[in-house]
Amino acid sequence: MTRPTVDLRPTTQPPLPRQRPITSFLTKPQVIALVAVLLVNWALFPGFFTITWQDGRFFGSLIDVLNRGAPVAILAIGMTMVIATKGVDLSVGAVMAISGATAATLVTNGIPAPTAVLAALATGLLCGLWNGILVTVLEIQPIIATLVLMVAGRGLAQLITEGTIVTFSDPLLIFIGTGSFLGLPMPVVIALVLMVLATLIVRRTALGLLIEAVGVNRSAARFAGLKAGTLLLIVYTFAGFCAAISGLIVAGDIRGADANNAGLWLELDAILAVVIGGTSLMGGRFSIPMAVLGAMIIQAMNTGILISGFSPEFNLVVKSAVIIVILVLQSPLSARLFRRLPGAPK
Amino acid sequence: MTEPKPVLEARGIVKIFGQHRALDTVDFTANAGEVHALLGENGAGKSTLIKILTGAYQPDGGELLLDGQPITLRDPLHGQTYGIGTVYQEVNLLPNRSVAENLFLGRQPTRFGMVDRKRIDAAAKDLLSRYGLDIDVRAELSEYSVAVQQIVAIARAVELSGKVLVLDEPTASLDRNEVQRLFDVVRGLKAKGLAIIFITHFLDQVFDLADRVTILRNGRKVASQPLNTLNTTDVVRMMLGKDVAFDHHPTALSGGPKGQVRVAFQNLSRKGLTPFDLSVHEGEVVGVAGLLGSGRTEVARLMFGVDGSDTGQITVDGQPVTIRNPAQAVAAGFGFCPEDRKLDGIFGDLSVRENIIIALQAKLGWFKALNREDQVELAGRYAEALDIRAADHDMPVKLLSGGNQQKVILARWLAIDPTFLILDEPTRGIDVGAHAEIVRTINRLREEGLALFVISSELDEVVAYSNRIVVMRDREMVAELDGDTIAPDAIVQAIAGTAKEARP
Amino acid sequence: YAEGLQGKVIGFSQIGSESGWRAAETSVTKAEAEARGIDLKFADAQQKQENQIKAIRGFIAQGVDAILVAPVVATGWEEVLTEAKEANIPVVLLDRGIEGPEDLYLTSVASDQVKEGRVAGEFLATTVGDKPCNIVELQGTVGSSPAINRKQGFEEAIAGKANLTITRSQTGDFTRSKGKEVMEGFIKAEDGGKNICAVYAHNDDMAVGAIQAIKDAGLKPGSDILVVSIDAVPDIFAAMVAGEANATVELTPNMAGPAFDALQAYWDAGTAPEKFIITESKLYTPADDPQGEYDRRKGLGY
Amino acid sequence: MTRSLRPLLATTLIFLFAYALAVSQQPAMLSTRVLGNFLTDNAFLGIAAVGMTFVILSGGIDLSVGAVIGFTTVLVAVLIMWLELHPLLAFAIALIVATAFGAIMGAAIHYLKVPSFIVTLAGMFLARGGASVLSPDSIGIEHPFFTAVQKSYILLPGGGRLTVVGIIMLIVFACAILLAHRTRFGSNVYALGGSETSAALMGVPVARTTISIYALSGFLAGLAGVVFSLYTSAGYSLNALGVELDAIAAVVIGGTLLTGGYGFVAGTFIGVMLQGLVQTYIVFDGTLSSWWTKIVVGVLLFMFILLQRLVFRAGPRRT
Ligand SMILES: Nc1ncnc2c1ncn2[C@@H]1O[C@H](COP(=O)(O)OP(=O)(O)OP(=O)(O)O)[C@@H](O)[C@H]1O
Ligand SMILES: Nc1ncnc2c1ncn2[C@@H]1O[C@H](COP(=O)(O)OP(=O)(O)OP(=O)(O)O)[C@@H](O)[C@H]1O
Ligand SMILES: [Mg+2]
Ligand SMILES: [Mg+2]
Repeated sequence: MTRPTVDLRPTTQPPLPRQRPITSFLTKPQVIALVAVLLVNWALFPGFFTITWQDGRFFGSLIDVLNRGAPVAILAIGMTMVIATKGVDLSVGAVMAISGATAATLVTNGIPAPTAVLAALATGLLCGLWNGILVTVLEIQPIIATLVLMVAGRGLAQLITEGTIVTFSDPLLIFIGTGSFLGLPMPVVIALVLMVLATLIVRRTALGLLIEAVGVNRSAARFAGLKAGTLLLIVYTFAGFCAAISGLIVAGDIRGADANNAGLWLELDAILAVVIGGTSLMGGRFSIPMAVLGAMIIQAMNTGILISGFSPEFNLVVKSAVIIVILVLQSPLSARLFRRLPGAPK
Repeated sequence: MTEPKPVLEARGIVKIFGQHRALDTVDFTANAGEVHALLGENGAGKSTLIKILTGAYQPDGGELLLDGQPITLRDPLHGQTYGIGTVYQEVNLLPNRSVAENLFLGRQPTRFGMVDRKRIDAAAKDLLSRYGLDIDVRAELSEYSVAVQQIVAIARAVELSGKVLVLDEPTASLDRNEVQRLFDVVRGLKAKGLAIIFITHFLDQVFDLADRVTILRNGRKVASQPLNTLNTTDVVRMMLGKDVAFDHHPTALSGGPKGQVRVAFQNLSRKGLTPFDLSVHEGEVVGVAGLLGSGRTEVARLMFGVDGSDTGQITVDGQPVTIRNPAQAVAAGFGFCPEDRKLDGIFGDLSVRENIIIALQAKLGWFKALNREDQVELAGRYAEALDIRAADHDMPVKLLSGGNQQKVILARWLAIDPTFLILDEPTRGIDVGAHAEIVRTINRLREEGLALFVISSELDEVVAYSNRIVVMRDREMVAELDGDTIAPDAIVQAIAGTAKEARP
Repeated sequence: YAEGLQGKVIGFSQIGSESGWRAAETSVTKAEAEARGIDLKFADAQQKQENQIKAIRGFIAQGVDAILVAPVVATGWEEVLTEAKEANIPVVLLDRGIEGPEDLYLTSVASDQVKEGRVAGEFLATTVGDKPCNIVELQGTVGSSPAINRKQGFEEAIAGKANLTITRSQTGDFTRSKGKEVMEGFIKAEDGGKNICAVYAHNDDMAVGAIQAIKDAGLKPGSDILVVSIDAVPDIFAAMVAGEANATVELTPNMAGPAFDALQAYWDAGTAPEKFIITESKLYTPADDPQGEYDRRKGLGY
Repeated sequence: MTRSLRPLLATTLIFLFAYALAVSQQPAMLSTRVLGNFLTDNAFLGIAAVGMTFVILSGGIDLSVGAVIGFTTVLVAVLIMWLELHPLLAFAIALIVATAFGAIMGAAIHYLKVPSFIVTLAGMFLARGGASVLSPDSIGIEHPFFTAVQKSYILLPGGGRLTVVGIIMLIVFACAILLAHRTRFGSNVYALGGSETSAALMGVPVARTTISIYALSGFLAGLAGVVFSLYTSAGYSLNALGVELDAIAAVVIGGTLLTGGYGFVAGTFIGVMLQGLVQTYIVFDGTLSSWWTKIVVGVLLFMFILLQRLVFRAGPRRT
């Protein structure tokens, strides 16, 4: 047998994504679901797709969907990788509150905004690291490990703000939440950049594969010489970092840190987005862009409910109905039906 | 012999996975009072056929008949109600439940609606004693070795089989004594008129036990006839579709260790495991023999850093190295094919290609990603070198047959260009062709200067490639054989030593 | 203050800290207790009634002298308050009433939530006059009693006015961010906000969010779209200073003060207080020295 | 067996130790009154946690329990107050609805192959939404039956009360312990948690068991809702918000592994009591602000898990 000598050429072409024809992308259940939800919105409100240019930025319901979906999309980017390792992070909502509280409190105490932002991101990293340590070093099951911070984190955030809504008028923080770049709201820009960067980092390096390997079989990963613990630490830390960004956006958006309500229950939306995006809660294969798409589906649905004029008692019922439809669409059962359709890809 | 009486019959069975025809119009008949061996290469479709016969899969074509009546089996439970008991290839038991419960799940005796634990425990103890197993049946199954689990699975299936007993590679992890004991049980059942279907890659066992043989190749039946009309060469030829230069009983290697010391373990120990010294040279294979539970796997895990050692030093090429976890072992150029493939080896949902390159990738680090071309090339090379049969290297490895999965793990370690390779039962569940291939590969690797540490329960096999053999008993290295002293008989004597059996 | 309450142990079961107003109520209560020398046992229920019941049971087991409760819902208090009564511990309800026999509690110190809504509605009605006006409503948490009552009061106030209609109504969960998001949706759905003449928010936090949404849409809150809300937290006065809010109805965070006074009178002189002590629902507009109000409230823990 | 009993033992010891510690700080906590309150106040949580235990033992999770409790209270209130049914009839209807709801979720999990986390999350939205559609407003229940139930309790020496709801919880635990450890159904639940494929190949009726497990969880959540409505005499759509997380925490603190297959119903009981202890202690202490309450609850949760892990780790590893 000849020994392989592996020469390491710089990766010129995208390494993993398989060349799929655009049609197969369009027949993905997620894409169909998104289009369907958007069409329903359009039917409810004919001006839904209208986008105008106003005060140097785009303006319209579609932009609102992107803008309002951005925080959950950012959470979902971090959450995707956590879920890919067979974990879950319930604390992201609380971490959002902590990060917003940190930035707002520092800024109102006269600390320069860039420092405050960095500090907020650092707290997010720390929170994520804490989760990671609980999961790897203490080997606590992820749901419970992150439940600790979910419960205590909101308390910490309130400790920072002393229970009040800390209002600020710092232009940098406000810009993060409500500014615009090339006509797009900053949250959208941040989410897009983060999505592209995270996808590139994960797919151009070996990280993505290694994360998937850990998620598929942690024991085998150990036997194959993978540093599973370090990977998990990184993944949870990154989720904390994403949550911190989201927290900054949400605080900047309302010009204040609302420790009690910022990010409340958003962890569930983020998990839902990831699952709708096709990443299994059992770990393994993941896709960041699809998770972001999942977040957009959820937001399109929320926006649709808002403009539909239903009375708010029906919100949750409508939401669950849409989720159920998407789940049924995604299930193997309907996949089998789909394959029978002429023209659908094998 | 009287006219054979068909019990379970399959006619024109077709099973399609995706675009792959795993079974193509296969006929199969299991007769009462007959042991029917089902043979074929890895991936030939044996396990798939079994799963159809027992109700785990639904066929895409063809029909099943039980005692001449057409039946449709919804699921294994349904199969059980017809008296079809099965041991599937991968041990399919519940690691979290007690041994007794594993034996009686689904048919626990109850009193006033409550499960009668005492009776179950007593019955389980009684049942296992027939297989020479005297263990605490209330302990969790996962506390026992693979071999014990295998026996439990067999005992369970035998109890369930009123008409048909299906054994898919039951002997893969058993030692000689246990195999003999199992065969005694099977012969007893045969005498009672059961139809027994038996899959194995050990041809001598086939000739020892079976009356009739059916051979599959690439999902098609190539032959089905009484065994007494055949000899080994015929069988192998039909299985592989060609003649192979196959030396079934290769002679021992002569000559001791070659080259310099590659790795040396000094005074390595762990709670309960007697400290040992061992050095492996370049171009040397150290074989390890011993009974089940004698501590062979434990030594391998210790060497690879899976379990932490209490004492001891390790040197590689004269340089001391620290190995506290597998990552450090891989960095030191070690490779390890673990015994439990499903649990510690394969990444079921990842592709064949990714499974092959993963260790290399882990060794290279996160930022030196192998690009797709390199991956394809590497995977292709090793798949070819080890003759891995997969329709496509992008398919999930869990869809491969058991033997091919084993080869994928071997390929993974070869890909890192190791200096020292630990193989724990590398040929378990591997077909004759591949078996010979792996033995040849081990020999070739040795010739190329690799140092190997190979654990195997097959004495013939150990003899075929080892320069030196370490014998273990009661978690202690008790003997070392080398050069001309290596012979199956000598090993058996060393193993026998004083204690007969060493089991938890 | 007199000796009366010095050294008394009083348990306070608070709902939680879900809004700035609630935080202010907690800190005012603590300050009032401290000023009177009361040993206040504080229990936060994290918005859950079951936690409040547990807390009250704990207070009873501990043998406190009196119990203050800010009930999260109106129903479901009979059993536990009966227990308190049997233990001879007087109970004072804060900021919301309950359904049930009145002899279960000493008194209830609360605002009239329906009236708050009515005051807000009447303000809008007089401000708009005869002009047609489409109102959008930001409701509180679905099912919460302030949301229900403030909606009812507002509707009562505008009932007779044909020119005033509520065109859209959604929940903003009492939070700024939801208030902003919902308002954004309303603006899009109502022709870029041109069809909206006023927004009525069930609390100031949602109004603050709505103001930002209006500004983001290029409209002027306070003039293009009138903003009316309830609570009188500092930030709404800041908005008034900037001319971005038109009115708020005060809900005082000092519910404990009257409660303590009632307890003192009860213990000192044995006088049973009035059953319902209604706090004032005062309307504030930009004419009422918003800057001064802002400064006065800033330190209260909102 | 002894090995898997270890976490149960650990949890019990931790509880006793924590209780002793609490009593040393707040001597008033050592009374039958407090103990009686533990049972009464945590009855609905305990009952829901029993259902959650079965779900988690089978390797799933049920996020809908809190919402089902809330929904049940509203349904019961609507049936009694608006339709003027007798409470017992209303309870029966509510229990049937809750059980059917659980069964449907179980069927969706099994047949659609969607993770339980997501199915039950959708279930949670649906039940909460359904409750607020039925009546966003809280509905007080006035019925002689309710008053009678609330007035009946066993007086313990020392002034403690063993109430009807407390007794219901104890009965549920007793039955559940038998169900989990002494019946074929129980074995099948553990089997599913150990390995679904193996269980299927060993002849466990996977579909039926899965559906039964979620139906059971739905039933117990419904029962918890009934208990909740007895406890508060009211139906309210926002009742029992977030109780699913408390239930999960109780189950896990009780030593059941979230990955399924290992654990004890009795452990859940201790887990529930531990949570009650923490809350009672915080109330007795009475000095914690809103945020410190959250932090302390989180830190204590962490400490219990940590202690448990340490005890767990001390045992021998599997080979
Ligand atoms: N669920 C599945 N989906 C797709 N392909 C499958 C599936 N199960 C088996 N196969 C394929 O069917 C073929 C037959 O597999 P099977 O497991 O029956 O082989 P086998 O004869 O038992 O081999 P071995 O001796 O290695 O156990 C293989 O090519 C395998 O990859
Ligand atoms: N950490 C440990 N503590 C106690 N006993 C142990 C420990 N590790 C292994 N054993 C026991 O030591 C014995 C050696 O097991 P090991 O798996 O190494 O044997 P083996 O020779 O590889 O057998 P097999 O053929 O079953 O793989 C077994 O009886 C096992 O139960
Ligand atoms: Mg097979
Ligand atoms: Mg071994």
